[in-house]
Amino acid sequence: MQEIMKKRASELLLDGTVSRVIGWKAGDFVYDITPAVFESAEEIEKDFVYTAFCGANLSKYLVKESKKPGKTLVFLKPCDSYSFAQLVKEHRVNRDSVYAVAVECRGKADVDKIRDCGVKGICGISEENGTLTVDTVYGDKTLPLSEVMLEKCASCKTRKHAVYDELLGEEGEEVADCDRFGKVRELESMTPEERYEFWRGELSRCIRCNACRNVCPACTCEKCVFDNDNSGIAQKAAADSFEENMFHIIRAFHVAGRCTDCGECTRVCPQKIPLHLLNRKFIKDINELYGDYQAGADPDTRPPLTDFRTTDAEPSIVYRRGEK
Amino acid sequence: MQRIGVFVCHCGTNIAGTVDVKAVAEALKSEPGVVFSTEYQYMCSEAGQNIIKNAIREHQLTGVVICSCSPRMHEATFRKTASAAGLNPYMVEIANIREQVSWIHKDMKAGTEKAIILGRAAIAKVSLNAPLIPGESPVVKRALVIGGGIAGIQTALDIADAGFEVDIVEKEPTIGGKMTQLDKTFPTLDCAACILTPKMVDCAQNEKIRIYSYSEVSEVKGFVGNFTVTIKKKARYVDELKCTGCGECTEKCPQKKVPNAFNLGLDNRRAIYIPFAQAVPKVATIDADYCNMLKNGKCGVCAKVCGAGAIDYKQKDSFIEERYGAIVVATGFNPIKLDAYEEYGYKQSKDVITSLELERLMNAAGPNGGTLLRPSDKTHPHTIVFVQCVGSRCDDGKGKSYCSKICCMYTAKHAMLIREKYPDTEVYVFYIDVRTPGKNFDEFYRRAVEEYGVHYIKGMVGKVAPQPDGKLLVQGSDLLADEQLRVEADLVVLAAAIEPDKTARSLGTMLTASMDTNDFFTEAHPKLRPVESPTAGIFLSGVCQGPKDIPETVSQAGAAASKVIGLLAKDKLTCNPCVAHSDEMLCNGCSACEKVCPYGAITYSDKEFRGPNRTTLIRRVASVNDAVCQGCGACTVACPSGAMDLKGFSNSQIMAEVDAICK
Amino acid sequence: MYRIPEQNLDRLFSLTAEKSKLYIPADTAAGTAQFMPWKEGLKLTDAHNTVRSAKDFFFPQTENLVGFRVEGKSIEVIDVREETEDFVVFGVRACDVRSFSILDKVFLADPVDTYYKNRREHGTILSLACNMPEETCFCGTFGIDCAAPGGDVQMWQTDGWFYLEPLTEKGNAYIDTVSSLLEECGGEAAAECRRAIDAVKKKLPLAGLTTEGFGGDKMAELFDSEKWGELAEACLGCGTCTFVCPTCQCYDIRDFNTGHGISRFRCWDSCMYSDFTKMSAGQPRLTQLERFRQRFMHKLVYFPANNDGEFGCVGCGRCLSKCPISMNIVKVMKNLTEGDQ
Amino acid sequence: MQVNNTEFKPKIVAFCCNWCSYAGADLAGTNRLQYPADVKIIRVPCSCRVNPIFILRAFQRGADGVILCGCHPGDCHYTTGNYYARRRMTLLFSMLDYLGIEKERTRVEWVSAAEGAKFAATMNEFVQTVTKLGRNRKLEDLRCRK
Repeated sequence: MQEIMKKRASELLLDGTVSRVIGWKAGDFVYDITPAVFESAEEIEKDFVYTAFCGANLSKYLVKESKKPGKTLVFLKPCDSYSFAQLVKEHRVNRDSVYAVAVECRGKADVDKIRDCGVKGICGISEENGTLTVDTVYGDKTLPLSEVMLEKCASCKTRKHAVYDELLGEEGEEVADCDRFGKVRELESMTPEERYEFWRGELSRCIRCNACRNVCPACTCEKCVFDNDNSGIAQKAAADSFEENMFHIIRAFHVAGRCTDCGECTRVCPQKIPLHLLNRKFIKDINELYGDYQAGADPDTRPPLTDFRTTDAEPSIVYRRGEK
Repeated sequence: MQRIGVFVCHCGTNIAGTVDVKAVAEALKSEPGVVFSTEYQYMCSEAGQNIIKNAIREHQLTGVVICSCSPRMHEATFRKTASAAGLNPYMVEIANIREQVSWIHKDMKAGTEKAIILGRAAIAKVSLNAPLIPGESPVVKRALVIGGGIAGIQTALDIADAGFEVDIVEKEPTIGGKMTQLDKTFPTLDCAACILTPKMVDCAQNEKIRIYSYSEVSEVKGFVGNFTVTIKKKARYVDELKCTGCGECTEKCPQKKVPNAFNLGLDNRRAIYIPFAQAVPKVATIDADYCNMLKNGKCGVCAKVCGAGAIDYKQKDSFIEERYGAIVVATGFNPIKLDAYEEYGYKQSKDVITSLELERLMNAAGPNGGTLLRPSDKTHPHTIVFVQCVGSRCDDGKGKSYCSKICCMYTAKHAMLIREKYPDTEVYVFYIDVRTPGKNFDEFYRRAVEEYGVHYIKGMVGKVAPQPDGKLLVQGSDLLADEQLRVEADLVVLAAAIEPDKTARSLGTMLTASMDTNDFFTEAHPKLRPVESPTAGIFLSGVCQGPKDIPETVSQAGAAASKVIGLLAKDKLTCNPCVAHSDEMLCNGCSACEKVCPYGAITYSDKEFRGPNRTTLIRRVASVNDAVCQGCGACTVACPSGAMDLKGFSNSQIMAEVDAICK
Repeated sequence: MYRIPEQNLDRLFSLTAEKSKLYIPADTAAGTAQFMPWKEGLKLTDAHNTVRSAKDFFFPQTENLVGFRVEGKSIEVIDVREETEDFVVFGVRACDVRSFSILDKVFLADPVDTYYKNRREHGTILSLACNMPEETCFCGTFGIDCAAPGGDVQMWQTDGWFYLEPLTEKGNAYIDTVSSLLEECGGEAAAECRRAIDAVKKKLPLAGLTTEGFGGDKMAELFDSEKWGELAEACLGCGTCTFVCPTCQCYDIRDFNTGHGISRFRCWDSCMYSDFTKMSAGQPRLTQLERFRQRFMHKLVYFPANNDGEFGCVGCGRCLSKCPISMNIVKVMKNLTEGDQ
Repeated sequence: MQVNNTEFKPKIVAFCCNWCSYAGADLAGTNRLQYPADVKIIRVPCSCRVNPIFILRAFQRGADGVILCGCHPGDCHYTTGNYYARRRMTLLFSMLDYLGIEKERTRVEWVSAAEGAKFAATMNEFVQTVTKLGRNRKLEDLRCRK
């Protein structure tokens, strides 16, 4: 796959179809891959990679890159393509200046999960047929990819792209047995007290590094309300547990109906806070109350929070839920 | 820092009875920013207002807080007071310590405490108030009426009568609309043409009214008082100014096989035509789909016979741009297509017809010259079945959920007319309910049943099956007798539901006027503002707003006209200054605000901004049209970045109130 | 040198906690390691290092500086400083131990930051040698020996024993408080452990990384390097690297209106943020490139320029494993000197 | 924690839309219908003006309950505002509940200008509910406590 992508990217750069390519660049340890902009076939040849560690969603870089002259090629995994479509829908990315190349994906690995298996001192990792061989300072280890996948890949909803100009590899199918709301349901079935304890435990670890926000393709405000001193709610660090709650509730609310569930927030959190559970709660509620909705799936439908039905449920439905 | 004055009103004993007003004035005196605080018996009295005015001048107040009755009562009064003393009227805030304190709390201590807190909240808010100046926008003294049916005609006539110029845009070659196709009208049974055509002529002759027939609105820009509308005049290949309407061409045209749309395809007309004798304007139109000259250049008969030289085969669509102060939508309705109702055999049998087709069949100017004959074999029908609610009050997804309102009455009319003219004809009406609210309506219906012997059967028709002998076997149920009925009918008439004209949806988008799921235009308030769209300057007339009969349409048309006249009578519009405002530096152009704006007040444009290090950035940003925005604030919450804020009720003001209350 | 068997660790913790507050690195519910106040049953983590560094003990993420009580129009200044109690931090790695001396250079230099000084005086650091360094470790680059971690007491864990060697007065005082659990011993086992670690250190993938090409005298050439653009390109502008970094010491001072007064507090700031060092005239570093460059120039050039050549990095490797886009100081160093070698 | 109900006075913030609910509150006043002084009203043009941030802000500052009142669906002065408010608040309340925060502390109630009695009854009932819950501790900011 990597070689096909490199070849195609070089071709398109050379024939002038695109002026730059957003892709993934190799790092020092196999897993530390950095998103990068390539402007020549030589750069592609040298550093471009597409491996089990290319979890990063490249679509948000288009906000900046697509404003540059010429077309920008972007490689999109299925989940990334929804983020891209949503960005186009919200006029954040100019569709005409992007050449979207869909690439197949069978799930990406999470190096933290590899470490959680007790693997230390990772020097190299190779993948073959779903098995990872990890070369460490302290010897070799093999692990099945399926056991160390990123959370977002373990609960992958579809391997089919929302939109693209060109497809490389095989187009996948929707994942029929995906149960991405399982954990949300589990939390819903707890008592409020248990839920409160759960979330305090998670959110109290937050260091307000803003990685979740800054990586989020739905968070593309020119200036976030939490950074804007004039907004009255600016915070730099969570000085009280309230501020931890506030930041995450409002952030989830601001992306509600727009979040494609790409899972980047959870992937990048240095404190491993399962932030996707907040977004998925909104998605689950929206699906149940206002009909199934997938952000980024189509260019025309109104996001649920800028839409309504006269027959919508009353907010009091919240009180009735959970009563069994 | 603001210099705030606090004025606590006793309201006689209304407030002072349960609130220690002196304590309130004293407590609020020490709030940050407060430089003056006092109380008085009646702040709204002249003496009270003078206290306020004097304090504003003497203490150079920049903000005023009145602790008194509800702002809904006296906000306007105190704003005027402030204004008279040279303070911007929007620097006044009211703490409601009567309706919300003294009148509902008996305990003096609790009441006084709450009054102080409400006063603090008002002080916190006024500290963040900014002077607001209402904008003004000029009013173009001309109205546009879209649609030239009875609704549009009546609205136009009323507006013109008040002395304002008004244009009618009608997409058909003639004005008149659906009513021209009707035979008689309920409940008076007078002839539709007799009451409509004089009004059409009035329109044509009124020098204040311009008629753009065979035209459509193609673009709308601007806002209340200031719309710029592009009207597309479709090519009719006849010079309207030269054509005398003599009709010579329509007799000589060799292309005779054109389905006559005016008669709903029940007979044919020529390729060049005048829809009917009393058409306004009485000008011929060439149907380009059928004209041999236009299709293959072989004919030219009409040009040869036209004494006036009005035929112009080279005519093209032309566009006219006009400015208007107000726009009235009167786009009317159409019966729904009955394709989905196979069970009634509408497609299989020529003798299953819609009610509107029946109107044409019975009309003296119709295809049979007013004699009711079956379309299939031109014989007299002896048994006629009417089926009600075809596509109305449907939950099956095939039809409309609403009641079309007019069908019960026109069916009673049809039944009555038929029984009167052809007493040997049996008439059956299958109905779910007969709905006859309206002056003389129920009496009319009862006459049909009692005097004319029309058979009303409560129940629905399950199937209409054409028989080999040309009869129509109608199978239905009689719910009252609890039995299945089979009627051998000669003619079946379906009361098809009515729906908004297909052009309404695209027009609604152009006007940013909201519509419901059925494509009826939404009124600004269902009870209190029934003829206005929520979008300022857009008014609604006739069925485009909801099903209604002729008298209702005419009265609504008049109401819409009076609203338009009220608007056009003003030279300038004063805008509410408490409107949304977009901070372009924060806006990311996502369009969320635009989607929730009920007034179409938000537009987007690409603007240049200074980027870092002497670069230029082009960004899509929102801007709010102050004249159109009504200040609801829906956009402010839809906006995640806080770029959109509401003047007078800003985020920081509301949060300051929250803080003051919770502290 | 003293020693205590591993199975007695809980007793050591318990005894330590009787005298002062004790923090140990332990696992959170999510499986990440962080320093937590010890309580009965809390176990030492198996993880190599904590996500947040030990700098939190002396320079917490948020800290109240002063308060103002507002009543009507009167304002009263309140000293909000609370008495700090003695505390012991167990299991600090060599890199974090070194970070304290870097922070000292900033906060204890004139004018002395009394908040920091106060905490520093009350803290005793028990360091632990790294038996199994991660591939992301490169403390050796900055002359740090993870086999001899330093602090008030340095420790080795080997063959079922913890070996403790006090290095300072505070260290001796600590040993005294827990001496009932310790037995005196020779230094052989610890020395053996050091040799084993030294062998591992050579195998680490970043063992060859040097500071050559960096330092206070490299300002002009590094600042103007064309490579910054490419390096900063993918940076999200989040503060992850800054906040997990043991040596980042920038903070912002903010006022919080409590409704009945003002709480003035400081909190960590990040040079990666767009409003970092914002002044009335605006931000001095307008693009992410400039902000990104600032962070690495500070650690590799400006800091050594002002501090006798000491680099502002201790090679703990946290930014290597935590950066959302896997850009880090190692990649920056390698890239900037790529053509030179 | 057990709260002494006889002494605990909850802080309640009520956001009322100008056209229906604020007028409804006025009517309650005109008719001298009593409800506890713990309720403090903030006037907003429309229920759709209420940002979830305002609600959290109230809790931060020590409110024990927040209620939003607007025109009945279909009667909004601005035609559609309360429909948006309805969706926003439904989702917000559901999220607060998901975080384990007592759902009874938040409420939306549609009160028309004619429903003074409903306004008073709603407030009485809401104050009672919140009083039973006791002080808001899960969503308060300790710095704001006096």
